[in-house]
Amino acid sequence: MNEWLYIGLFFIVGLIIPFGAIAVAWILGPKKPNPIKQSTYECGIEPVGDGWVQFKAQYYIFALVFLVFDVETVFLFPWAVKLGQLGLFAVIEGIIFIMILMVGLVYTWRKGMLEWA
Amino acid sequence: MTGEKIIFLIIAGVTLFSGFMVVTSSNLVHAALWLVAALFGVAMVFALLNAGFIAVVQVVVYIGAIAILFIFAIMLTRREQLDHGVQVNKNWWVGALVAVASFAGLVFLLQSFNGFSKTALAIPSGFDAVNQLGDALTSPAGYVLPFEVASVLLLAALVGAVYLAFNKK
Amino acid sequence: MIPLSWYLILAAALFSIGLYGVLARRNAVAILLGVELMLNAVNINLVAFWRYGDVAQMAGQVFAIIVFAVAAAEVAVGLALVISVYRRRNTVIAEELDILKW
Amino acid sequence: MNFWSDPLKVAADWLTGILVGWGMNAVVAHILLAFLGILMLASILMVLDIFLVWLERKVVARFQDRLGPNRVGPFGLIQPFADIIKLLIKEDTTPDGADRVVYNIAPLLSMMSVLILWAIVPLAPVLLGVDLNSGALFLIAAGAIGTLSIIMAGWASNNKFSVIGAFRQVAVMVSFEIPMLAVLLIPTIFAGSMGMNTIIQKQDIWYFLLSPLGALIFLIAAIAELGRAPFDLAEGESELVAGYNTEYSGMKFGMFYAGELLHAFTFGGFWAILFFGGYRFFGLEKVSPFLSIAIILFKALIGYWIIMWIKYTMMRIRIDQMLAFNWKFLTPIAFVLVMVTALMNALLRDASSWLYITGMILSNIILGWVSLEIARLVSKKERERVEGLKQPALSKAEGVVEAHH
Repeated sequence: MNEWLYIGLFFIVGLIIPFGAIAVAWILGPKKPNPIKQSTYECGIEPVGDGWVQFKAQYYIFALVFLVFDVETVFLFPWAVKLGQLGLFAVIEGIIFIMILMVGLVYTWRKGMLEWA
Repeated sequence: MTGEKIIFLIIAGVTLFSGFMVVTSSNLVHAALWLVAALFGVAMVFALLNAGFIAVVQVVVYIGAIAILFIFAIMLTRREQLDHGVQVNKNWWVGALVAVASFAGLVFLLQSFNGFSKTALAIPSGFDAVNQLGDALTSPAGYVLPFEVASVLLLAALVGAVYLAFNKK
Repeated sequence: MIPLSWYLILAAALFSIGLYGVLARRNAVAILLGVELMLNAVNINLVAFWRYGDVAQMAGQVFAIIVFAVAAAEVAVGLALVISVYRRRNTVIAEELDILKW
Repeated sequence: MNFWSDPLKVAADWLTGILVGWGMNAVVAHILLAFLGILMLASILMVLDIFLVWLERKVVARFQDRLGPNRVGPFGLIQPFADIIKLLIKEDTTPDGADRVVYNIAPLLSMMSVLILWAIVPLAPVLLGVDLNSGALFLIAAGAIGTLSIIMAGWASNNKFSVIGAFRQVAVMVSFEIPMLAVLLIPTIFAGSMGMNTIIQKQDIWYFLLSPLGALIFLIAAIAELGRAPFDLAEGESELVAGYNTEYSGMKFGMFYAGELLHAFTFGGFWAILFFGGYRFFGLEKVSPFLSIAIILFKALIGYWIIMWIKYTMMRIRIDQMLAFNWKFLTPIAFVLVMVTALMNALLRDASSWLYITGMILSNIILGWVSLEIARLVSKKERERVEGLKQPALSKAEGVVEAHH
């Protein structure tokens, strides 16, 4: 518990410091808003439409592949911590685990999903 | 009222409020960001329960990956401005009733459980949860099979999701 | 020390909020957000029972990790379904996906 | 136990004594002191950050054959302070249609995600912060909060460039998190722990020597995580203005900027901790904690310098090339490296340490060489394919030339 108290304090301090800096800037800075200054910046041209644009679906596929790999790799950490004290059996387990993971990567690759275009 | 209890109450309040905002906010991106807050609250609950590894994994997996995926999906599926319409279906009050009933029922059932208000023993000194977890996940007497099956499950999810989302007709 | 009941009640409340979200929201993505809350409530219970039971028995934490994997798989496939439906029907409102009625 | 050998404990005991003497609860006094200590560390980091701005500008000037800031104060040392005063008194604009709450939280989270990393940095054997037993994952968890802050900044600005820049940046950051996670397994395997302090304590021989390939992959992934050149496509100026922070001005922009510099320095530090022995340097760390702090800061500065060197030498890579490089090259290598390392570790564990080290280095070199050869072969085929596509047009043009002759 104790160590998490310190981590919590770090989170609080990590929020206080930038908040303080921004608050000081807010107090010191001028505040003279006008519609032109407030308009969104599109290289000096009048903004067209709202800020939302249609996205490439490819962004989603990369996030998807990332999610699966992320979870799988996190699983490997307890295995890696214990590896020094375990025999070859545990190593083989981990290798099988990674191999199954790589099958997914190869499948995505062969389907052409890792291409950006 | 000890310090630990006060911390718990603050965390629980934040978590439940964020959870409530997830199911009620009309802007979906806001709902996803409130979900992040709720997940972070749950991570703090894990930290309070001395499960540091689980707390960190919660942040890595849920906030770092699942929340990002949600936001990407919301941005991909928002062609018309859905944000201002009615966000609940016509049976929402049934949902609310079921939710309240389930909460009451769960508390009623749990209250009859004899370990309901027991307190935790101190963690033995030198206890390393990550080490124990490594043992449990790799020893044949432990959870090797779930460990490997989880890998297969995720492989199936990847293959299925890639096929579903990007199979061009 | 905090009694076990506090954690269980927190988990039950979070579960019920998630359940409301699943039952009441129209948008399919929002329904999945509710499911996430429910899965997290389950995880709180699992870890709480690990802590309040025999600490050397890692079953609670192992199950919590398996739930992470299941949640990841659920989100991946669920959102892929939503996107797939959106591409065909141009909607993510669950009520409008009624083509199987006929 | 004197101030020279354990300054933190001596100072803390002394201050706790004073506070308890004033009638304060011992636990409250402890927490208050921890809070003040952390506040002090974070403030020192912010001052260091100001210094890093100067350093970066000086170094980039040297790389580009210029002088850099040299007008305000000796060697231009006062220049960053002048910059900060400028940032402080600038008007803070919020664009129309911005989501104000999210817009204002994003820079806070961005800075926080960097500052909390220092919670697990061991500065000296007795100056630990927290020796978290899941330290390696904490690194990734903090990165996750940084990723989130970028999405929030981009989305809340209500600007097309910001949104696209944020999404590109996030796509790259999350992609490169996978090889980073994978190579974090390697020091974990060697040390048998994820705690940063344990990793340093177990590092009798630099892990860089045991796994040079792993260290290299970590560096590449760290640069991508930072969004610095050659992976800085979020701020491809010609296409996306300044990326996700286009609409930010004044101190809020300053937070993103300072956060990036401090992040680079911090990753230099983590590179040193994971692969170059952290605060250890031939037993010098046993002399005094102050010397240990000097050693780790020096190593972190070297790491930071290498990151800068790469930034100002390489050109920006296109997003498709970047993602292809990650998923088709870096990720497979990282996972194969983990498998090879685990296997070699199990096989050579009982062998003599010389055999162990030689085996590890050889396996790394062979793996690196084989993967480079494969990449070369594939790219040669790809080149031939592309040239084959061009061939008809080319031969036609040649035919025209021939006819003229």
